[in-house]
Amino acid sequence: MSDPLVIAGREFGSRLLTGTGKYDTFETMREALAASGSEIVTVAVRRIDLDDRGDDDITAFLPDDVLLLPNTSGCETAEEAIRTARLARAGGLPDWVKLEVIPDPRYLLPDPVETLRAAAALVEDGFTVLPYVLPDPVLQKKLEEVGCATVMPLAAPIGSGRGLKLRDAIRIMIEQAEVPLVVDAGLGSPSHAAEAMEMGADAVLVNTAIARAGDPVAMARAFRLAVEAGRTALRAGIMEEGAQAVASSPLTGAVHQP
Amino acid sequence: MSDPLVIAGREFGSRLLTGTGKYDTFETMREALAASGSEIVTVAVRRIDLDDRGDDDITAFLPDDVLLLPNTSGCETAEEAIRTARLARAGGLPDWVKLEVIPDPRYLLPDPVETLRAAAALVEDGFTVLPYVLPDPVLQKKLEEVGCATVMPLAAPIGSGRGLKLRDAIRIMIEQAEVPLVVDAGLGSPSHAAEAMEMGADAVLVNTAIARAGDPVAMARAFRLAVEAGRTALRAGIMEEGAQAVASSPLTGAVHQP
Amino acid sequence: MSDPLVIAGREFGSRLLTGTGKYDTFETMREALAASGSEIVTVAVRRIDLDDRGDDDITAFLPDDVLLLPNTSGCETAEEAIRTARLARAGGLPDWVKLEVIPDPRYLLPDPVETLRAAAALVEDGFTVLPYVLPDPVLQKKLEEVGCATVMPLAAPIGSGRGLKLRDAIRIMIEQAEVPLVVDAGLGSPSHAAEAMEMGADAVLVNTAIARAGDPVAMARAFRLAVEAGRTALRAGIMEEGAQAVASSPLTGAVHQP
Amino acid sequence: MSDPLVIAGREFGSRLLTGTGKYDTFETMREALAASGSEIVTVAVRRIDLDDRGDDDITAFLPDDVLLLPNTSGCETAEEAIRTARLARAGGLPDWVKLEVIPDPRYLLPDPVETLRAAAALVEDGFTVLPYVLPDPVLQKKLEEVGCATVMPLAAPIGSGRGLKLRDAIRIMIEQAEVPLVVDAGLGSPSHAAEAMEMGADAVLVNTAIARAGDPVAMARAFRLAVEAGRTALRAGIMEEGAQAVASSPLTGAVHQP
Amino acid sequence: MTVRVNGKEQPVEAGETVAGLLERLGLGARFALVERNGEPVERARYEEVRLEDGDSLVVARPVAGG
Amino acid sequence: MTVRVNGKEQPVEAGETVAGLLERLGLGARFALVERNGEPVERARYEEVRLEDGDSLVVARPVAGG
Amino acid sequence: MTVRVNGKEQPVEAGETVAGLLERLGLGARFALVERNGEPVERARYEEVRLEDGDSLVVARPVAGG
Amino acid sequence: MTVRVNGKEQPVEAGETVAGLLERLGLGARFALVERNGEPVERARYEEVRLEDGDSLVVARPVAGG
Repeated sequence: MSDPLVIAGREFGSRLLTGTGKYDTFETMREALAASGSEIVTVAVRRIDLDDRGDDDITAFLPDDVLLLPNTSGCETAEEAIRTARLARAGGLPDWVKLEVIPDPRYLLPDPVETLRAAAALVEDGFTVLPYVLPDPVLQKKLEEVGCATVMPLAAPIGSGRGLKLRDAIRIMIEQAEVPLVVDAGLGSPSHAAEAMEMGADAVLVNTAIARAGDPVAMARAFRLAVEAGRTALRAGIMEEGAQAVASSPLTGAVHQP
Repeated sequence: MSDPLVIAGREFGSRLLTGTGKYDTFETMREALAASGSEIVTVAVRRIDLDDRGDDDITAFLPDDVLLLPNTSGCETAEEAIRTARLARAGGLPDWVKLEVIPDPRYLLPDPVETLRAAAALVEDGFTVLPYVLPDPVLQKKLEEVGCATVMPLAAPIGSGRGLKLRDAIRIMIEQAEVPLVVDAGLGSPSHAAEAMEMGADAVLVNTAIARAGDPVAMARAFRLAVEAGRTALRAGIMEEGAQAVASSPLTGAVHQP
Repeated sequence: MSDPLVIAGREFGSRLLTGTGKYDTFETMREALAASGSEIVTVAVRRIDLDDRGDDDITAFLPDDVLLLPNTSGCETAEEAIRTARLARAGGLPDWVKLEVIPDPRYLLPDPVETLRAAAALVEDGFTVLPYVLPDPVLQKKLEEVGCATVMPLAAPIGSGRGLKLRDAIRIMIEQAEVPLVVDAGLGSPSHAAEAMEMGADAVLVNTAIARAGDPVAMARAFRLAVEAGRTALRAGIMEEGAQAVASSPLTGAVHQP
Repeated sequence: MSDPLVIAGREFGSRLLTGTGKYDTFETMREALAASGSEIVTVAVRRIDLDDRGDDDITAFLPDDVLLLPNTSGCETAEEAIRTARLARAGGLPDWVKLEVIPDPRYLLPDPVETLRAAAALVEDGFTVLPYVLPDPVLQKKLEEVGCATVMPLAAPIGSGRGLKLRDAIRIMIEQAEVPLVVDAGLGSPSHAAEAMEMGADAVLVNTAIARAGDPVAMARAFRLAVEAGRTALRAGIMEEGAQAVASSPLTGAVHQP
Repeated sequence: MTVRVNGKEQPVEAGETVAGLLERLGLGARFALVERNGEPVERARYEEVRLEDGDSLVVARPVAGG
Repeated sequence: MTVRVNGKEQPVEAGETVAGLLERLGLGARFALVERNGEPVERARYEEVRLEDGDSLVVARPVAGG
Repeated sequence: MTVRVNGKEQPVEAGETVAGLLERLGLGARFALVERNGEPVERARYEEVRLEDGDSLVVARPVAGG
Repeated sequence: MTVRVNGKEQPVEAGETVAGLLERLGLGARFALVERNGEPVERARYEEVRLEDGDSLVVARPVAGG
């Protein structure tokens, strides 16, 4: 049966969003994105260094049928994020934005106040806004109220691969979510992604765990399978955890019984 | 690339073993087994009640191409388990046995001493023995020494669905395993199965989590995907967990930078 | 050796702060507070119901030598919290305030934006402000910048007794704290409090786990011991966790060795 | 109120057992043992190297009023352990023995079969036997049946300091224990010890975490406090963990309410 | 003349002080916190501050809380 | 003559085989496992093995289990 | 006349368009994003917008990121 | 005559006791545990037990351990 992810009225068949960072080559990235089945792919926006044009144009390696999602990485204030989003849109990127406002270079955690401020302004300006936040159910409600299209809490510090360390706060966000909840950052392996989906996350966003795997293409496929496994399990109805042991074979009629 | 599970020289394409207990109907069981892709399926052995022949013959609902694995559930001593295994073999079931010796009806945990004794005798008698044990790396070595074909530690009490609660002991068993390590009992959801496979388990055995799901057929499929996801990830090389945050976007060249 | 907790220049011998809520009787509360050794004790502020004066005056049961810390529980906006704090101070309570701004009655989680706004205003107005927050290292920095005397992240939802569920975020807050970090809410047992202190929290605040214990007075003593144990361990230098086993007895010279 | 630990009919005021291994000096060990309040102290038994008498006689540094508990470390079979225990007793050490049978030098995990065999023989020979085991509730019952005075499951691999990693199996052992349950090995910090006591362990045995601390004497005191905290909490009645948040302040009568 | 205390009408005599009102309300012995027309009243001024017709008062106190 | 099957007396005719007994018990179509006087009977020999008076039989089968 | 591009002086001919500049900079083929004097320039207008002396431009592009 | 102590040959005088040997080995003051020909020797009998030619002894002691 069909079970699309719906963000801002647009349907997506895949619940695995992927980033394009940290791949060894664009060729590997292209193959991994294909293997992931991802339909939403993030990119960053940076100045061109005129003295060093650097590597090829990433857009040449991105499938045409995916939604490019520019992020505002590198921005430390609402103003910088708004400026970056508007530049990306004017230049021909979609009017969707993965909103990141990260003041601290050490822990790379998002700023709740600036993120909320930027989100309100960008929604006002016609953007479809997907904000990246620390798991905070109260902030989630505020972001929903200003019109964000999703809320994207981190599972653990970005790039750490530690999994759902802040599970208790994310569980509350899932319970009360009114727009899709996307777990973003910190997922290190497919089992982490499957757990997030089983908990009821609407989607997950993965970058480092795929890009830095020994074999990124195989790992992309593994995450694709895990996300589908977790979503399927949620819909199939997962058994209740019990404290007690319960036999799976009959308790009577053993061969030796008189 | 091919990556078969090899037990006692026999190759299996699927790393998901399933039990047949606790399904509402044999029809549902048949569909779920098919959806699971499982090639090894456990059954129990019980006396026929002559006054109440009970339900249909389960074998009529089991695919011909799977290996039926009789278990010794209900046995509390080595002798009872040996007797049950020999009866099953003589009557036409395979000479493979899932060895369970469980003295305690409350916690349903296996007896390490009786299990070892029965394993040695059954191997001697020509059986391919797959013993069910509490995670115990020293017992594992003894079972390998007497010639067991796998060792099958439980993740958590059977039927509890609590997942890899005894992870630290299982990790050691995986490190030192010389025959396939199958995580059996206690896995409650696909993410649990994926984690076991990512840790390096050779296979998992699942029953209650599938049979008692809201939709057992869909859940069987979810476990199949999760086992493949976990195995694929292990072979692809999972990123190291880190304590620190690491950016997935470039650290320089932000739009606002002078 | 002396190791006082210093908040806003004032020294406290005890690192266990306690709440006064949920005790069956004020007599039990008085005994428990004494057993806890606590030197900072929270109270709420509420209107007097003129038709039902209710129970006795709590202040009659509070030791003279503790610092009464009025909280702003019941406030859903910065304005309500500021109003409550100013009323308490004018009426003779200390100019210290445990700042709580909690809009949502279901999860009882604090509002980061309103809390920051109220904190800035109250510091401006001469209060010593101890804000209660979800663990958020970026918000912590903002609260420190506006002059808060401590930051008090919750370990888990208030009253849940679940312990350090948001450990990873609290660990970062401890690493970067410039004012005392007090773990507040969610600690269910002394081992939770000891763990928080071992991680480097400067203090913990406990209410429900003591007040709702079978024997609140004994539990207060248990928390007192645990906080001292955890703090002492931190200063004594806790061993590194290892993945490997390391013998505690000599590896050679066994009796049976030739 | 008095709450002694009773092993084999003998009462002990302290529930913290300590080992003597891995201290930098015997002087530090002596002070740490005193600070721990421990009344049961383990020693190993080794051949004297006639060419190198080695350090001083440890017994000169051990308080007279503690029970010396010789262990059988270094023994890989039941026979070796029995021989070591009998030599220790004949030479004037107590007829109590911490039974360790550890075949594998890498993981240092005990052998369930040999340990059971040695335990039965030593009880028969008049010893008070305290066996060291992997957490295994079925083995526990067998050890109780042959007359062991305690059962001592490890929390995690010895020397790892990882804490109660095998919590689920230990919880079952505590539920069904008929002789004192002592958590031995793997506890890395006082909060680990407090948690074990809160779970209902009768005592804990600690060595590495104290001996290898930056300040072993202070750490010994910290463990003493933590064990008392955990035991006191257990007896005081620990609150139930809840999934929901529950306010600790009144829900009505806020100042701002009309 | 009358004032409102915690939302309820209360008759008061001309020139009555905050302290006097608390006394009459039986709150003299209590640790009472007083807000008058939205502004907190300093405890030190309970004896001085005289109520006026139509004043709106909040009378609160510390209670058990976490 | 009689034998015991799963603890219950069963009359059988002289020279009846295991297969015959299963047939009479309505188990012919079933996947039956048979133990005779404590020893398992090979399926291949169900037709040959003749019961004797006083034999004690266990008749079992595979059932759902984990 | 001159403009600043990403902080560096660049000589441009009078009346040169954004598209022309990108071409001269060898960025014609690139997916370039352009901001002029703090305001983003719509891609559709790269051909129309004529640079003026002293303009300050930012030229950016999408890059790999998470 | 000679005995083996912890695997090493040791000359002893005829009739020497366990206690005497420990003394000569400089272990008199130590908390020594003694096994003779595979059997433990009771501390109370160190003074009585006389060594014989070819005896095999193990001399051990308590050491630091967990």
